[in-house]
Amino acid sequence: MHLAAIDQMASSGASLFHRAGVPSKLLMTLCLLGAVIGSGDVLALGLLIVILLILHLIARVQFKELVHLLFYPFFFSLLFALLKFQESWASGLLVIFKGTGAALVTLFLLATTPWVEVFAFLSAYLPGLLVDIFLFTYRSFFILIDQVDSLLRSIKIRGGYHPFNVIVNVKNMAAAVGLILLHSFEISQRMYKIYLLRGYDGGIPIVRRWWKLGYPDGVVIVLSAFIVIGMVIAWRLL
Amino acid sequence: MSHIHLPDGVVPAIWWAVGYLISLIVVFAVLKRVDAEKVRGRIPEMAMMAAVMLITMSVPLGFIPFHMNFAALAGMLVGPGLGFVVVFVVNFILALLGHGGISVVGLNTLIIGIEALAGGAAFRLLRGKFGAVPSAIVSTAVALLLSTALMILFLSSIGVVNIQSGEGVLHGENHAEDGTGGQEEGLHREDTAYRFGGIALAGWAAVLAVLFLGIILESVVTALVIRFFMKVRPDIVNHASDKDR
Amino acid sequence: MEALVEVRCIKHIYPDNTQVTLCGLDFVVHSGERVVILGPNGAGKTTLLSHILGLLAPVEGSVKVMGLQPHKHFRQVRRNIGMVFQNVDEQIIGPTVYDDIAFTPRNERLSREEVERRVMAVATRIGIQDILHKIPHYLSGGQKKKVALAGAIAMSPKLLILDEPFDGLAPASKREMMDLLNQLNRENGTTLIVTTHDVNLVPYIADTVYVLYDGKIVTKGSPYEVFIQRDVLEAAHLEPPILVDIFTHLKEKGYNITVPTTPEQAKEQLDTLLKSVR
Amino acid sequence: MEALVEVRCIKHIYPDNTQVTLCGLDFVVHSGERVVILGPNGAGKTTLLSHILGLLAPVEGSVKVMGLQPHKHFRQVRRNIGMVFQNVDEQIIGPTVYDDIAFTPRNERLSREEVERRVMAVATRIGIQDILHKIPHYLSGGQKKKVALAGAIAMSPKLLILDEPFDGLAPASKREMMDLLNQLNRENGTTLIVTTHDVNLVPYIADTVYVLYDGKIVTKGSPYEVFIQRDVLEAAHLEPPILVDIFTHLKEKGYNITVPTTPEQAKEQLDTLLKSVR
Ligand SMILES: Nc1ncnc2c1ncn2[C@@H]1O[C@H](COP(=O)(O)OP(=O)(O)OP(=O)(O)O)[C@@H](O)[C@H]1O
Ligand SMILES: Nc1ncnc2c1ncn2[C@@H]1O[C@H](COP(=O)(O)OP(=O)(O)OP(=O)(O)O)[C@@H](O)[C@H]1O
Ligand SMILES: [Mg+2]
Ligand SMILES: [Mg+2]
Repeated sequence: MHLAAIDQMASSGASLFHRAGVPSKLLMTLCLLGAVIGSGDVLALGLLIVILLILHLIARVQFKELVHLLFYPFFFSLLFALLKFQESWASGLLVIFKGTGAALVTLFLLATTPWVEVFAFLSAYLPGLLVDIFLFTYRSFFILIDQVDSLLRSIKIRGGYHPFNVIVNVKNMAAAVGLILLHSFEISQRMYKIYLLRGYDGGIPIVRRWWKLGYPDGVVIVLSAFIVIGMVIAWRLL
Repeated sequence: MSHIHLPDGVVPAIWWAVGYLISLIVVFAVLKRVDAEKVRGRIPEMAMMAAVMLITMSVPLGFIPFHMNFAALAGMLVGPGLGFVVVFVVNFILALLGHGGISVVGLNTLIIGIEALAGGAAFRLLRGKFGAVPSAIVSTAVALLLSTALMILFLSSIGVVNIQSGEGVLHGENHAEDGTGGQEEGLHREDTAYRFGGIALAGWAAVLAVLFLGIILESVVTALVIRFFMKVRPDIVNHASDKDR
Repeated sequence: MEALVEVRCIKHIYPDNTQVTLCGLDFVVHSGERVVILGPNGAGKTTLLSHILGLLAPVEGSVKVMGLQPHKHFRQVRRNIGMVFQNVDEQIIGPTVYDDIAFTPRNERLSREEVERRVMAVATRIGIQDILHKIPHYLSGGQKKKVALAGAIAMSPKLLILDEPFDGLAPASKREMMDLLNQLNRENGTTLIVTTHDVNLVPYIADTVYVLYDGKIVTKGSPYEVFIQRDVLEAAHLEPPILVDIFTHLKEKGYNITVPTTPEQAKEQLDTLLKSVR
Repeated sequence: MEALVEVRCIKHIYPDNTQVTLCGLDFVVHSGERVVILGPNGAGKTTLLSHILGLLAPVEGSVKVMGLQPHKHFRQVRRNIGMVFQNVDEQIIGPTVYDDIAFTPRNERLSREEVERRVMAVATRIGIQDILHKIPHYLSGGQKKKVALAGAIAMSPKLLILDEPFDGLAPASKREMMDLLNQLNRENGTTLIVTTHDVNLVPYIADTVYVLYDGKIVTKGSPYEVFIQRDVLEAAHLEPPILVDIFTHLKEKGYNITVPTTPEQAKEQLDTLLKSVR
């Protein structure tokens, strides 16, 4: 469901970062990822995370969603950090910062750019079939999530929700998963026929005019440059 | 069951690069191996399977504190090779959400993809002799054991986990509950209770107990789903395991 | 009559910030009443039903079912409500028709005999006793709707809520469904809340009609009272049923006539009218 | 007029051995005709459409579209047919509305300018030019139907097939959809094949009506011709539209009257009738 929430933010947002083109945002993402993963300095990383949080603030990403989603990488890096904390505080924190920081970077991309646009851009570089799977998965996800919603709702309304009874739940869960899978297969079979009818012969053609750069792109590109330069300077200083 | 959920920045660069390389090679090989026309016809099916996996991973579909990924089921329903591709797609999308690092998508795909490959292949081999439901249980269990072993081997070989004490893995498994339970109020209570149980046991005993329970659960649910399909749409199961894909 | 449901000026905000308000008149349903909700696409009909069921909680305003707030006392309220959703495919959970009807009774931990008794009673009443052991998946659209209805009334709820129950049904199946609902209302006193886009059916199944439009409950009343308010209907992008349209026209022309519900009544009215003027 | 579609006594067997036959009269559609198919749930309407589209192949009987067998000459036939399915969600493929409408033109390898021109023309005609850059799953039900229609007519097909296009639409949206279809038929000569359960709409959108029942095409004719055959309709579990019902009754009583299509015509008829008998 978080995916739906994030996608909603990406497609309804109107911040500078929402308006910037995909190539410049991908460039920034790569720079930021490089900076986060490559960095060995706790302070620099902490600063970077602060910058990232500010970016999220500017893009008006809902912090509730963000906190939920950051929970995974934070918790995991914490686990790995536990071993490192035995060496030193700094190396433990570094692990946590890296894990959480990298997640902040990809989340920022996804919260400002609809998934579709990301893969539309990547379609130029990835094999067509793979891109198609990503795009179909996107549509399928939203069709299915409605169904899952109604199914869970029905189970709840019909009294099939027992938070404390595992056996009943395993049975109900298998039934629910089976039903959803069945629906999904039937939908996919109908969808395939529809694709054929509508002339699909490999490759969902999507055309975007990436080369039109606006001032938001300028800002994003300059930001990327600053990050790279900043990181290089930080390395030099060490 | 056996996500490693490695965050970015823990695994040395060489490892994740190799992970990406191998999993991409497998993905390309699968997509190229069969003729494009055939794969094209299966894309909606693969996409739906991926969507189901995304949803069951990110929604507490199960009211129980386990996080199933149904990769073995994917291998049985869409075929082992295509199942692997589905796992890649799912992992990539999850990584963009911070669920597992973006740099370790390759490694995650290899470890979970094994479930699709082994589960699908074993199911194909066994079902002729033993029938669909027993084969589903056995294949899923085998696939999960295999990927769990692979995960532990990998983590210990890069020195993240101490193979003698089991530290690290246990917490990893514990987290899996948080993944499902943490998002919805009302499920919290179970989680805490369960976590106490986990802490009460120690070291490998706990790890094995948790893993064992998880493997049994996923095998049973997978088998129930297969049984449901055999009742309602046997053609889907037969289709997937008869033809070579 | 005691008020079973009372909704007062609620406001709901969906996760994506879509705001749905339902102000204007209060939505009040009395025990034993048959209520139909009309309104254009996106008016908030389904949203209103979800609030009554306690699936959603309003940010403003109040929802009361049997004096309780449904989202707070979900279990108590749920026990007294049966629901048929628009898309019945997602509502039929059991692997066979029998299992599906038995879903709620079993989850309520009734004894095996009691479950059996209830399933058989409901199935016989709805006329699906012959397909109890079929797999729901293979049933026709009309049969599926019946199974969903059977599942919803298995615990004899006081209140039955149906979201577009006639959608996708052929005329004969529509009539059958209407007859079933009216029979439930008459014999068991089941209160009905129904949404539909088919205005021509409204006179058959409504004591009271509510019209939602643009965030407000713009009017309520008996089908006749509501359907003669042409300006309100037009503003709400609705149309009066054909019979109401024609007969209010005649009435306005000064003919002595009452507005009929069914084509049969209409024919009688016309016959007597034509005889009298001759 | 040349026959665009000809279906003769087909039989289809689904993988689970459900047999569907459609014998009796031939199903013939001429160029520029507006055809409506009626029949109870499970009569085989959707099955018939799938055969015309070439998605299914009959085990017996023949299906010809423009003289070709659709399942054998799938590509040629496909190019000339646009289709709107009952569940439009499954039909919308493009990641944005624009991409979806452009899907077929791009797959036909039209130039970028030509694609743009077509998309804009179709979107303007259907009135969705403002939502071209939206993502389909954030649209309302009515908007999705329009997007699906836009995608179906992007290549200006000769034949447009719609399976229950009015399902789930509020009255105003139904009327809008009907107007769009009639306009397409009038201005571009697009042939229409439509299934629906809403008999009251049939007179507005049909030149010819086919009734399927129990494996047979039991009758065909103009809406009026079909709807006066009460016995056939009753046997097929159908009902005549309310207006037809009432006015044929009056006609049988000996009044000099023609059966109207719209409530407006009906009122006029009644007014003159009442004046004349007075
Ligand atoms: N899950 C949801 N998330 C966001 N917005 C929603 C959701 N469900 C409904 N809405 C929005 O709320 C408004 C009311 O929707 P609702 O489904 O209640 O209308 P409705 O009257 O039932 O329409 P219909 O006649 O088409 O069924 C619409 O604008 C709709 O887009
Ligand atoms: N994919 C399928 N597999 C098996 N049987 C099917 C399938 N699709 C339809 N049928 C069966 O074929 C018959 C005709 O179905 P069809 O969908 O063509 O009816 P319809 O006239 O379109 O009904 P409705 O008005 O409910 O849409 C029904 O008995 C139905 O159960
Ligand atoms: Mg609704
Ligand atoms: Mg149909």
